[in-house]
Amino acid sequence: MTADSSARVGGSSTADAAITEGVTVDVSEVPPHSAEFLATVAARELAGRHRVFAGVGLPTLAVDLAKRTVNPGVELVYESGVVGAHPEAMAEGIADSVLVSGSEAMLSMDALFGYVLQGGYVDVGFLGAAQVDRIGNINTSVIGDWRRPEVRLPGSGGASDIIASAREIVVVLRRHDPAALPEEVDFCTSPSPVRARRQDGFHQPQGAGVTTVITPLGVLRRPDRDGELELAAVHPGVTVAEVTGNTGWDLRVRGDVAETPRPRTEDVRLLREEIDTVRLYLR
Amino acid sequence: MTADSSARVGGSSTADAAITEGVTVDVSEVPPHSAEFLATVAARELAGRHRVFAGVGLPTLAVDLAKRTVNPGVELVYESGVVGAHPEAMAEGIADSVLVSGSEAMLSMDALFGYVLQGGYVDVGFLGAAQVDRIGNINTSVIGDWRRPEVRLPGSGGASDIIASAREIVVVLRRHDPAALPEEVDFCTSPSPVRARRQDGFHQPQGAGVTTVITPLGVLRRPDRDGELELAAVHPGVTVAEVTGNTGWDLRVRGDVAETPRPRTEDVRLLREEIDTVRLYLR
Amino acid sequence: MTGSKVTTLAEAVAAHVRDGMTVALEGFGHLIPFAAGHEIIRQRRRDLTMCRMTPDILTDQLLVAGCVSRLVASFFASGSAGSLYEIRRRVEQHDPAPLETEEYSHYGMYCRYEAGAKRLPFQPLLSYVGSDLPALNPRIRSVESPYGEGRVYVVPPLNPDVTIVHAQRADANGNTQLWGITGAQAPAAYAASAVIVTVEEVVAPETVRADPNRTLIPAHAVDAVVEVPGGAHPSYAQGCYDRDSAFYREWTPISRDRERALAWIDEWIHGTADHAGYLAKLGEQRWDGLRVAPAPSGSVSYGRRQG
Amino acid sequence: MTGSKVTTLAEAVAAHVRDGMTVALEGFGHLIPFAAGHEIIRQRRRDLTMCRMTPDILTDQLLVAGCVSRLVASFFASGSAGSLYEIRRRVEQHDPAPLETEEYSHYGMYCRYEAGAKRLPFQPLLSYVGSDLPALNPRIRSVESPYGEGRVYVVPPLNPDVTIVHAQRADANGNTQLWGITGAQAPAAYAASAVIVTVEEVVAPETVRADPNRTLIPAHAVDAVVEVPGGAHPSYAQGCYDRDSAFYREWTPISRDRERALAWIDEWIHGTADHAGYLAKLGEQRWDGLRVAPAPSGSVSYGRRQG
Repeated sequence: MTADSSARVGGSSTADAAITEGVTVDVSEVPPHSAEFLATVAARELAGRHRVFAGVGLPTLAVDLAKRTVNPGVELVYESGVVGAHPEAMAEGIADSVLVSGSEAMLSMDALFGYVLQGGYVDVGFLGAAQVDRIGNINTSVIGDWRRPEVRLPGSGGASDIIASAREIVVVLRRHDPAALPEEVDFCTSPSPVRARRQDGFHQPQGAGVTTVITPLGVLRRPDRDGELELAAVHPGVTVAEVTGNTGWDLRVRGDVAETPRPRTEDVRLLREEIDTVRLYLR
Repeated sequence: MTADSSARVGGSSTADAAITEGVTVDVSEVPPHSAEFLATVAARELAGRHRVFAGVGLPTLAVDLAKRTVNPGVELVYESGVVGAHPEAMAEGIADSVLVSGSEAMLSMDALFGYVLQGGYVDVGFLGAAQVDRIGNINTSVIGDWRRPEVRLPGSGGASDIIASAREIVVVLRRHDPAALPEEVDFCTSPSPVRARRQDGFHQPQGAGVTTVITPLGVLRRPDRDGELELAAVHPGVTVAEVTGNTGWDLRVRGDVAETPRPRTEDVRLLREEIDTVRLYLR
Repeated sequence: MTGSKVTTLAEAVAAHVRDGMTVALEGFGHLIPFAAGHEIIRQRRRDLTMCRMTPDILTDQLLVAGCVSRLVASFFASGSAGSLYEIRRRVEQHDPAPLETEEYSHYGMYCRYEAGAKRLPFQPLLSYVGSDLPALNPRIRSVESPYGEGRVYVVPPLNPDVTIVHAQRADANGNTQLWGITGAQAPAAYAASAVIVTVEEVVAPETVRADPNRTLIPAHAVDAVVEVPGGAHPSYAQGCYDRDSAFYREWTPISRDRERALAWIDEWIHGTADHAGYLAKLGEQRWDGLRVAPAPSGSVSYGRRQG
Repeated sequence: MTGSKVTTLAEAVAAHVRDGMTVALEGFGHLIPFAAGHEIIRQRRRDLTMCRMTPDILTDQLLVAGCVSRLVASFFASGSAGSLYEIRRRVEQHDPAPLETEEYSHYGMYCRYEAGAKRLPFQPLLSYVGSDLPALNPRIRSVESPYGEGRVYVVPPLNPDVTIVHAQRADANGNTQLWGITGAQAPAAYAASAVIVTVEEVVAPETVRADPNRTLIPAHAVDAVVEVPGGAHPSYAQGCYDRDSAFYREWTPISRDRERALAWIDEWIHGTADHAGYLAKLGEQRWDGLRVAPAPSGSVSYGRRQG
């Protein structure tokens, strides 16, 4: 279903089969921790999805790339109310005017969060995070004690609304270490359905929660709504032990762990020369 | 404050002082039960009011007349979402296209009922009714038992929403007899605040409920939010005894009961020749 | 969900409306989907639960034709033009059969669609305190405010199997734009499992995308798009044609006599192959009387980034 | 409530914004009322409770200037452009003073305005089950659904003393039209006791009335109308000018250094008499870089009855 799971382990120089149908193409040597690499891996997650709710930051870049490569028909939805964006330039944020001009619908925020999101129309919610834990809880609020935090993070924004109602959540992390992937988040902004279920007597959210976490080292997946994140793919040059050693819990490793296909040089070219020409996200 | 309360009893031939400032004008001899008479009396209730929510039927006619006479600045609001209507022709109903074209705002029904009405922006809700009782409960649902009614009336429409939140309610009745003005309504569609208060523990509505009932015989007023309707004015040629005898409870008569000023011939001309030229309401 | 959803009304109704379904046909005085309702009559659907804030003549006709056994509504008359006699006969005399009704105020009904669209278990509103409506309708319930201001009434979600609406225009994918009175169309569409949109005109995607704030129902909520000019007659489409008020007046005596009403259905609905046939029968002259003069909105700019 | 409400920004702020008030300045990335916020700084208001879904640079500036002691919000960063360091200093180091915050998700915050506008005691939403946010914020509570699906979280109404919004245009009475991203402006305005609208252009009533569906805030909800071209800078006004993204990037290092931020406030806000002065200081050349090419919405017709 996803590009990763169909890829072979072991540093093949042929790129993602889902894109190239077996044709050998040039692959890029950008390092796995680069924004180019992460955005390309993230973009491939959108193959075959109908409707994506893109959060602030790297997700904006990834959905732009996906629309130009693996899924030209993907419908981009933003919390600002934009539905079916057709941006003529890269969006510098989720409220950029280029997302509005030429879009298919500009809804009220009540319709966007109420009808589109709570109504169950979003297939993938695409979020950034400071921390994601074992069962897929997300922290975007504070590091440390919330009464006097070490770091005050941006907070929920739409994230805790999105996780309750999007069919699934894909997270992109720019770090992979035990602080970013702890056994349990310092603060749970956006809960896993596993954690939601512990709140007895509450109407349970329909979403499956975090199913995929893309990091600079690999791709973690949580295939079971009730389960935990496990290692599904490692990036080229990264060992399984490196990943498990940098994760804050005893990370389960799939038997069929794959190697992430490298970005095509064309993906990197698109990101650098056509999408993020101002280097807003490609820092 | 209203035209009625400043008028003298006894069939004066000078018309409504609030309109003519003492100048003698021609008055019309249309009978008090006519739509022309009722609409004119109703229109005068709108002098000095900012914002009127006009219901289906005779209220539509009355607000049109008011805007042309006693209150050109009155803002007309309709449950269809129209705010600040400037109709070029008489509206044939509350969803007529002439109310929309050239209006100041065309809101969603959620904004109209939620923001404008519940938000407390409506000064007068102007409704028709089949029955109004002693404390100002309104029935627009059924005559007889609601499980198998003798007459199935239109139901609430917006009325039970309006009565909860409009500052006050003016009702126009086309009959005055104990069936239309009973001690207690057969079915309470739109409750008086007196009845609402009996529902212990409920968040109480902000509206004062029915303050004025205009009938073919006279004008009843309920000046106190906690009180009952009492006779404030009789129409020309109608005796106090006629009104009390045709009311379904022991109607209190105000000490200062007035005689309703007749419509001006100009009011009747406007209604017939400029407003309801198709005789939709002037039946 | 891109790709054309344009189809015929006969196909759309055959595909999405089945006997026994709960069907919302919304449009508050304006843009009432008459053509679609008439097609439901032509296809002789039975036992529908009909949801409409204002049942209007359309519901009276669907009842006469035997399509509807249950009505969820908030106003049981025909705007300014009087009683709907088929509804009254059913309710007052159970003639020819009783009609089950579920009754709200306008805002209560609207809030049911809102809760349905938003998948909320309930929506609070300020109405009904002291009213007999909650006693008549056990689905109107109350909850205690956790902030200490007492109890407030709530209504449950309404999620139709199918919602049908009429609009001025849509693109082939279903991005639907309407203006004037917008009624409960958007929440009723989002609340439903399937949505049919009939429009005065199917327009190019560029036309829709030039003014995205006018799109109230995006393509993702729409299953079928049908171009049906005049599809709201005898109601109206703002800017396209006016209400046929004469027809509204004519319906009262027709509706009062069940035999006449049945004959009307036979002649005007079963006797015409489709809405184009209905309009042809209506005649060019009558249509001329409904034409409106243009009143342009004017254009605003959305802007394009330069360079 | 007819009659012109047109005034100056200095007068509008002086008349409606007083020390200690709860003030909502809404605009979701788009149409952020920067000019009005800057005027609040010029008038040296103190101890405000600031309500904004996305505090953005505007809140950082109001904090630097000492106007705000409490923040009700749902996102504490500056869109794609990184941290708001004054907010972080206040929260993390209580430097120069602690900042009380009340935190929601975006939809929670929106629903607070909705409940405020509709005078509902609470509004339910599907968020927060399993989240720590309700533990952090005791105003997020829950109620049991009376229809049997369990408990659901609710938020209470938010009713600011003043709401200030910026829009593309309004007439002198205050009928306000905006397009593009419409954010929480309409419910935030209806929820407030007083409303100031700043606009790119005060237009004739006929312009507004030609397209009534674009009016999101009618005159009856508006107390003051101020024409402030460029009033959203460095944010943007769809169709009028683009976001000054360079400024957004420049703010990060300014904000990181409190002394620099104070100097910026002195130079750019206290050092200019009004927004026209601020724009003049910004310079024609910078403004040229924000211009957008026209992208017309096209015109639709509302129709006029004939005869």
